[in-house]
Amino acid sequence: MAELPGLIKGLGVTLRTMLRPAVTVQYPHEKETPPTRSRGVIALKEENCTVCMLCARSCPDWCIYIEGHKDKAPPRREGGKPRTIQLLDRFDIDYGLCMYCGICVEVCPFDALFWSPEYEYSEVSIAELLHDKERLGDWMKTVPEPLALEAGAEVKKGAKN
Amino acid sequence: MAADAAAGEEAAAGGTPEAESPAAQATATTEAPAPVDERRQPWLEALQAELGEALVGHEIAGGDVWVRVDSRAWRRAVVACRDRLGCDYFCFLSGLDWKADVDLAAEKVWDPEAQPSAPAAGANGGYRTGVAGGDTRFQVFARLFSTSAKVGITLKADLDEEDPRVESIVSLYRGAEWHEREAWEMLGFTFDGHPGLRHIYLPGEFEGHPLRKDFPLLSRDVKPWPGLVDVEAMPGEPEGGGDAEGADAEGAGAEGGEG
Amino acid sequence: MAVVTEFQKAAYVAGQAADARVNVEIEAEGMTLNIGPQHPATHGTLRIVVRLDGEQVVWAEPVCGYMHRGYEKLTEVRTYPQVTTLVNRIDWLGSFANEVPFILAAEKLMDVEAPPRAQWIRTALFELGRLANITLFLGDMGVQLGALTPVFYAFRDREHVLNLIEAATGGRFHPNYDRIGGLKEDLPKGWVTEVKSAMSRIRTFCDEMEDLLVGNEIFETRTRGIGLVPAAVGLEYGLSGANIRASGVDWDIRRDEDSPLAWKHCDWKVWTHPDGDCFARYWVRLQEVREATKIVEQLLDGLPSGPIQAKVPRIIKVPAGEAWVHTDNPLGEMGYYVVSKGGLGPFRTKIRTPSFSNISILPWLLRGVYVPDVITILASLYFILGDIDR
Amino acid sequence: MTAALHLAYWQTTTIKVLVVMGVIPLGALVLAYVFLLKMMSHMQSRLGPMEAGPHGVLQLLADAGKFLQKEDVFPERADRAVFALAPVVVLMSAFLLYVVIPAGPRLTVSNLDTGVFFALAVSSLSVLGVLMAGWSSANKYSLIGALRAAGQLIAYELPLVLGVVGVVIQAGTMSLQGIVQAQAHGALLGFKTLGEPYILPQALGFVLFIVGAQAELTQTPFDMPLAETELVAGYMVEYTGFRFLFFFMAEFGTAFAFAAIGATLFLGGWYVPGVHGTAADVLGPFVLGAKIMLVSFFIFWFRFTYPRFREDQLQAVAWKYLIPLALVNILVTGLLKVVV
Repeated sequence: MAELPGLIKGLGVTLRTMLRPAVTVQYPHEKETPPTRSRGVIALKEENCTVCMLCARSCPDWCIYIEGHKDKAPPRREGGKPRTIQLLDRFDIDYGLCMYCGICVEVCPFDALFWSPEYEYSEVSIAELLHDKERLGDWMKTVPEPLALEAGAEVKKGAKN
Repeated sequence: MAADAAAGEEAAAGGTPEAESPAAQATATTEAPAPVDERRQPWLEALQAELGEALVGHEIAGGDVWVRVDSRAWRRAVVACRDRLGCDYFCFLSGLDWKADVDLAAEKVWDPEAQPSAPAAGANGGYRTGVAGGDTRFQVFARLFSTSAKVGITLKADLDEEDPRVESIVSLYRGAEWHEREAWEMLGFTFDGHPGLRHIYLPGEFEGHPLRKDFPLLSRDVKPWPGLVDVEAMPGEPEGGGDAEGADAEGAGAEGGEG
Repeated sequence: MAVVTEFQKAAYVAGQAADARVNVEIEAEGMTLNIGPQHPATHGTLRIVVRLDGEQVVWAEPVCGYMHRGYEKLTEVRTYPQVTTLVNRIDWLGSFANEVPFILAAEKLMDVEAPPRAQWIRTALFELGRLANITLFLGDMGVQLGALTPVFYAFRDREHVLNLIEAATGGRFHPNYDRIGGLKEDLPKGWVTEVKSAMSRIRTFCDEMEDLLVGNEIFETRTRGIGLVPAAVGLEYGLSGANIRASGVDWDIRRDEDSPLAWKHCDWKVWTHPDGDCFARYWVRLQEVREATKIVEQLLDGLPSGPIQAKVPRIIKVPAGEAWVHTDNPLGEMGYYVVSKGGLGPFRTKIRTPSFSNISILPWLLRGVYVPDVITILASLYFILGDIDR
Repeated sequence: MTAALHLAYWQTTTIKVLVVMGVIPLGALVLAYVFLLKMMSHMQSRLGPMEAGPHGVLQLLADAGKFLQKEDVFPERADRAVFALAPVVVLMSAFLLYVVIPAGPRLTVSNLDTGVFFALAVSSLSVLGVLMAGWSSANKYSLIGALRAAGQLIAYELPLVLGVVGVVIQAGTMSLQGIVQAQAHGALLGFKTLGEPYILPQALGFVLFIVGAQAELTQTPFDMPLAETELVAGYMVEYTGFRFLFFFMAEFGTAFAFAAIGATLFLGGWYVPGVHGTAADVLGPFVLGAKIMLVSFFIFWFRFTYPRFREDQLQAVAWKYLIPLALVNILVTGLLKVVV
């Protein structure tokens, strides 16, 4: 069987595509939902943070700034000794520097940092990309539940997301 | 990879006792000798026959072969690889600076078990050199590959610290031109016979050789490390008491109490 | 002593002149044309100084470095886990494939091996990275030759691959999913079925490209016999991957080397083409995409269950030693020569990127061709700027 | 129109000028919107502009507004007078094309006896503007683009003209109005009612005309002079603002005009079977418009599907294939005319 010339076949491809609906999404009006695991923005659960500085140290870009102070807290049990705790004064992430690698979220031993797939936080001024701990805390609302794993995955006991 | 082969890689080459660092020696004695690599051993023997005295160090480990030659025999070694071993593919050429990086202390790369002391001076002027050994600060190394035998080889040569200079291999492998330019620019090696050593990545007026260990990385110097402990002590407690591990341990204790 | 040819001298002088930023001069003997640094054909900031006689190139000299980020130096001040996020950015289209050889080199030095499930997933994502990278090439080649439409199809169908990479790793372009001894986390539920449908889409895309471009007579006249690379010359310049397979060299690191990754468990074919011209390079990549979809499907069909992380210390210190690990990345042979002194980070990392060697052949290859062919050849060699400049 | 209303010469001239002035931007807008913005987008699985007006119909007006606000930039070493004049010359050639296109039995600006000749002659004027633009920009890309354009336009003028000669022979007139009438009164295989659109007897001529027009319009696969991936935009690389707008309008205005000439020569122009007299004057423009869109569809369909030829290859296509084919076409048409 003689093949159609390539010039004609090409025209067929474009014509077929034209008659199919477009695949694009009109962004500000409709939005695609990013996958649950998307690394959009880092959320901070302040009460879990113990100012251990692990995230700030393992950040490859040095974009996490933490300050804290020590304080006395009432004992956990009746008649116990008062505990020394560390309280967070400042927790800033500079998204102008952040590479979105997720190492900070991973190293956090106390589940204080989470990824949220939220992505709409562009700013007019680069300075406003520095999110302070209140703003990072607000992102907690958008943190999704971790996904179930694919068949065959090892189920870890007490694993964090 | 076979486990013992990879472990054997840590051991320094048997032919170069002067290159063995104390640590490497220690592991070498405890491990069994790696099995002979049938594909690479003949290569090594061919090069030994070809180069004789000029082959000053070698190593076969972990499915790879390293050969260290005298820098005056650099070009000769490459010719031997090309013509005798059939290395038709030029992979890369670059350089190593073995100067111990005292500057990169615990502050830059966080190391909870950091030893703040500078590395001890070894047998060869403080340079702890790697596989196949080395006597000087600089080494040029290149990797060649034979697409018919599917075997590659890493060639190394020690270069003088004051005037790192070696013959160019551009006339043997045309692809080496850019790699030699890069090594010239990044490490300051001179390649005799190169058609035009000039900057390839950096602007023409750039001074210094960025990949040398004594070239400062400014981005890590102009800004203080945010990982420095910044937890204010409680009144009455000595300043700076809470270091990294302290905070870590305390936090862990608090968490354990909750659970 | 090395023989310095007239051409090399001319190229040297040309480069010097280019550095002096000679931009507009129209002379009797010819004309110097700056293609780049900002130019649609260089998809990035590569500059090519060409000397023209009419429309014919007398010599050409690529000038790179406009995007040099010094990754080799930067790895020296980072820990091993921090390096993966950095090397993601070398070839940003197939970025997952960048982190694999680095992690393998570190694992080789540490003498740990990731469990089979992790290797399988790594390989599948590696091939997805290849799809994300090369499908764009298949469309982009059309744009460089004047056909606007194919690249939109490439973006359209590549999107499904990127969505899959993002769903599994959390990063569209910079996955940072490999860990020493395994992976960050296991695949999300339902991922495997989604991959299957995406793979059939990619195959449909390949068929469309075959109709739209490969079979097109104009495309053939533009690419056949243009930019001929003989195998010996290509190897000497260090061309690798699809570029050298298009010159008839049957060499694929995935098949020929004993790697812990899972290619050896799949049934696939390494395609070569005897011609060595732009058409051959396009054709080989087109077949490679088809093979990659098959590899991914086979891997996911036979995905072993079990853990995805080997036991490694929490603080990773890599024992002293040197390791060279290379893989057949979308752009060609990518390798890391990692030198460790037993610290938290590499002492020195030599990153061998394919594009750097691939375009070093340009001065040789561009002599005597016409200006439009310069673009064809550039497009067919397929480079990513981040991969040249590192 | 002139006969019916008995207007003075200056009045009719003013009306004609205004109509042409209105038709060109309108035609360019319609073509650019329908084909460049929408058809191309859909061929590429996307929607194109959707924000300005329903389905983005006002997008081009917004773009024009943007261009008009832009600074009028002259390159430092440009020949300012020539640089400023070039887009006007190109646009003028597009305007002049409309003079001879009939939109109805009496709707024509000027029914020249040498209409075809005139149209093809003035369409070549744009080469002059392109050369002026390329040379005066003092930019190498522009210069290469302009020289390529000059070579290409001259090479493809020939197949275009020779392709049309067959129609002229068959119709026995060079007046476009006359050619439409000849098609209207022609008999295709004895069926008088449908007329005889010359696309059927002159199919080869039509193909030659479309290819030639494609090249004259410097559209893919013959867009080597623009070649945005190598010459960035060829001769118009230095133009911004309203001067670029001129080029843009000329590009689509000329495409509209060429489609109109094609529709007139090969598809029967304003003629639709069964409509005569005043009704044809009313319906004519719409019929012509529909046929223009049909021809344009093909022109743009090729443009969005094909890669481009290299300069030497497209010269080879013109001289080695198209011109001999055109000559054969003329020979056969002439023989048949004499014999039949």
